[in-house]
Amino acid sequence: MTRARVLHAQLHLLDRQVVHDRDGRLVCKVDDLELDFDDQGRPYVTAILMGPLALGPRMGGVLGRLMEGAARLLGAQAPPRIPMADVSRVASAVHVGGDLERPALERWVRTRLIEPIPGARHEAE
Amino acid sequence: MRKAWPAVLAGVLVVAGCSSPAWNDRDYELKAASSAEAVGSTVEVVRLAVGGDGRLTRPYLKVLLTNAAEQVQGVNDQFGGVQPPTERAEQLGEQLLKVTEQAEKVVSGLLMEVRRDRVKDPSGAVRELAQLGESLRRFQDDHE
Amino acid sequence: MRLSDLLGSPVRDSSGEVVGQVADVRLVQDGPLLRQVQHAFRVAGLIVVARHTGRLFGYERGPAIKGPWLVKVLVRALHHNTRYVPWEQVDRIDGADILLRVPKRDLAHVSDLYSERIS
Amino acid sequence: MKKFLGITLGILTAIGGFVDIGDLVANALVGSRFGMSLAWVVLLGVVGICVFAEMSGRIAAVSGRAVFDLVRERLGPRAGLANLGASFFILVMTVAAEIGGAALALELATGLNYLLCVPAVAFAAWLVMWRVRFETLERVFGLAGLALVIFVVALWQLGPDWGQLWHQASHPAPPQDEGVPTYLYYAIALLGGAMTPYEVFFFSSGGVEEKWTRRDLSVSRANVLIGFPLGGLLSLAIAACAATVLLPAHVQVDSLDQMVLPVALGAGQVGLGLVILGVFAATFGATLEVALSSGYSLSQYFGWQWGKFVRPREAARFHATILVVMVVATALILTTIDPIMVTEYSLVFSAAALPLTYLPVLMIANDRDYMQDKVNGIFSNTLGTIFMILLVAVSIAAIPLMLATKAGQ
Repeated sequence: MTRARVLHAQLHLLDRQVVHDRDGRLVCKVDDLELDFDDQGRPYVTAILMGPLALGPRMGGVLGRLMEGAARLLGAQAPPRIPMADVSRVASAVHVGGDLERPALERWVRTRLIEPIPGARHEAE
Repeated sequence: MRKAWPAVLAGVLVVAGCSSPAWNDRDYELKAASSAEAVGSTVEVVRLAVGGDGRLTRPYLKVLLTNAAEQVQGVNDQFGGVQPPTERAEQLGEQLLKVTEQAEKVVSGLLMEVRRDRVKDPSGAVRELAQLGESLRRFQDDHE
Repeated sequence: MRLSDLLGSPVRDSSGEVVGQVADVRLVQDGPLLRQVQHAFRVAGLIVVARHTGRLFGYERGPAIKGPWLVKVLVRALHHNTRYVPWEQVDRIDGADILLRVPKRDLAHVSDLYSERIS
Repeated sequence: MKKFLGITLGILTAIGGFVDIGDLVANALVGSRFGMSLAWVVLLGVVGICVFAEMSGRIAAVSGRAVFDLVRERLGPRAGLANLGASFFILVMTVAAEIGGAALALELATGLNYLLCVPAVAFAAWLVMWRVRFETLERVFGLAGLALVIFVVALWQLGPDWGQLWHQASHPAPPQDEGVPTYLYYAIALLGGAMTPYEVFFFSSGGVEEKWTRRDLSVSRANVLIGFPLGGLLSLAIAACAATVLLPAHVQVDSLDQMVLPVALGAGQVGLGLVILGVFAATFGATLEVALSSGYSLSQYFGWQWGKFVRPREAARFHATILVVMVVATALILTTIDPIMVTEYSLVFSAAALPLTYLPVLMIANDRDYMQDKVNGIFSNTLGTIFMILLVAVSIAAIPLMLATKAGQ
């Protein structure tokens, strides 16, 4: 058996770009990681967390609270998560598979602001 | 149309610390010297442009003269607004304003000519501007 | 729990003396199976810095980042007594503090992680 | 020809750095006050930006990550946010100034008040960013900006005293009537202009837009080695023209119309036409470069989908950022603040933020996890370290010098 892969969480995972495998779409940053304990009481990584509710607490201070508060005001309750089982490769970016819902802000900006402008659905010329 | 410009320039000069009240003679003298420098710089630009009249387009010359006229006017308003602390300073200020107000008149006169058609007597204007520039520079050198 | 709950937490040894704070968490991919396809990344240990300020920028990993020389020397000098604490040496997490079951002098230096591997 | 078109990204990037509206006037001002005695700063700036742009281009080609990805990844969310805040503020101010600059160029061509041109310029720039392909954009405005080569021609026609220009350039000290702090202040402004962070934001993101891979490393290098020295050459030619015509007349340049005067005197009406075209193309190109950079940096910090390689609806937050920046910048410039003042201040502020951008680039260019076998060699690392020390010194000195000299008065 090959030696198990070793990563440093802060250095190799946190704040890296998350890229979708299928179409190369940029998804988010690794804003935080979710941990759980196995049956021997040792923590392991279960999911990537994203969005203001994950980044805000890490940022701390007034700005962090502001970020969290704004997200909660808009109806978010928990940060969106990507299960680690969907992670296919960790390199200069974290590659993930599976079906992902687009973030609320992206959807809102898209339908309210960008799509009404002519040409939003076309390739550039 | 460009009424805002002198105000902007004045604002900039305030920020740059030029329009604070003059505390003493020396301070006033330095303000006079830097005003002479600013007007002198503009006068020389106009001299070069008018001297090369045949090579410049009219819209360009018009823009250049408009900006120059506003600049000189701005400096004059600015310096004229500073209270001279003593009588000696007052004389100095009047001496300078005589030259800079002359410069303002010449530049705006040239602007009128260009707006109408073109500079009527380029070589005469160049001579006059050169004289103004010379006396402003001498003033600056004497009082810096 | 989140990873950020561990990062920056103060670490105390068995006698209650402050060792430093968590700068990074070492993960090894030998945890429980996730959806029967791959192993989870398990927390293998903590990298603990004595100093409150500054990041390690990856210069604790011997072979992966070598230069530039001056930056490496500066970062290493700033964090010269950085320690590695295997998870087995962690006793419990008490509020924000992480308590160890060994005394400070028994802790390994972070550079041992890599000298070990080379031999 | 195709090979030549491949380097327009470097040319456009360099134009935005060396001859955008603030630098056009700053170079002429420096030439008219200090002659060529600050030429060494431009040369230093060319070397510096080449070193770091090469690294960021190489990182983009090998790993697909652009500069602000690296800033967030290596500095973490807090220091990254500090850099983002400072950079974004500077970017918005600079977009405003560039729009103003392009409008001023139109004013010089038509005599129409520049404020009337501002909305049209801003709308045209936004439309280009919304609809035009990245390659087309970079080619059209990169090449049109080359009209500024007329400064080199004009310098020739002015028949300057080359010996004296050389004498000034080879004696790097302030002239008699200028103080050392003022001299250093302008040195920092020129270096800040040459090495503005948005050049590497734009250059590395542009590499990703063009889908560079390892095979394009030589393209990236050619872009760097041709584009930036060309920008430096233009900037020196502008200073030399001013030193030839305006320095002897004791003129201190402070506006665009004064800055193009030497060309008009040296190369006549055709020259005047070309220089106005060049100034317009350079400032319009810089508008695009800076506005896109604002979208790139914000999106890369938060991990949003960005880029013109996808349809606008796929990168909604990126395009929304650009739209908002353009609206705010237009409103700002319509308040009649002087665009040239704006960039001169922002140059100095950006000088203060330089290390926060270039340090992560230098670190990641050494990281084998990113670069595999393409990590920095001794040459890049030595130069990179020297410039890092220099930039730290500059960033500490920038703001005190600005206050001490009342912004170079």
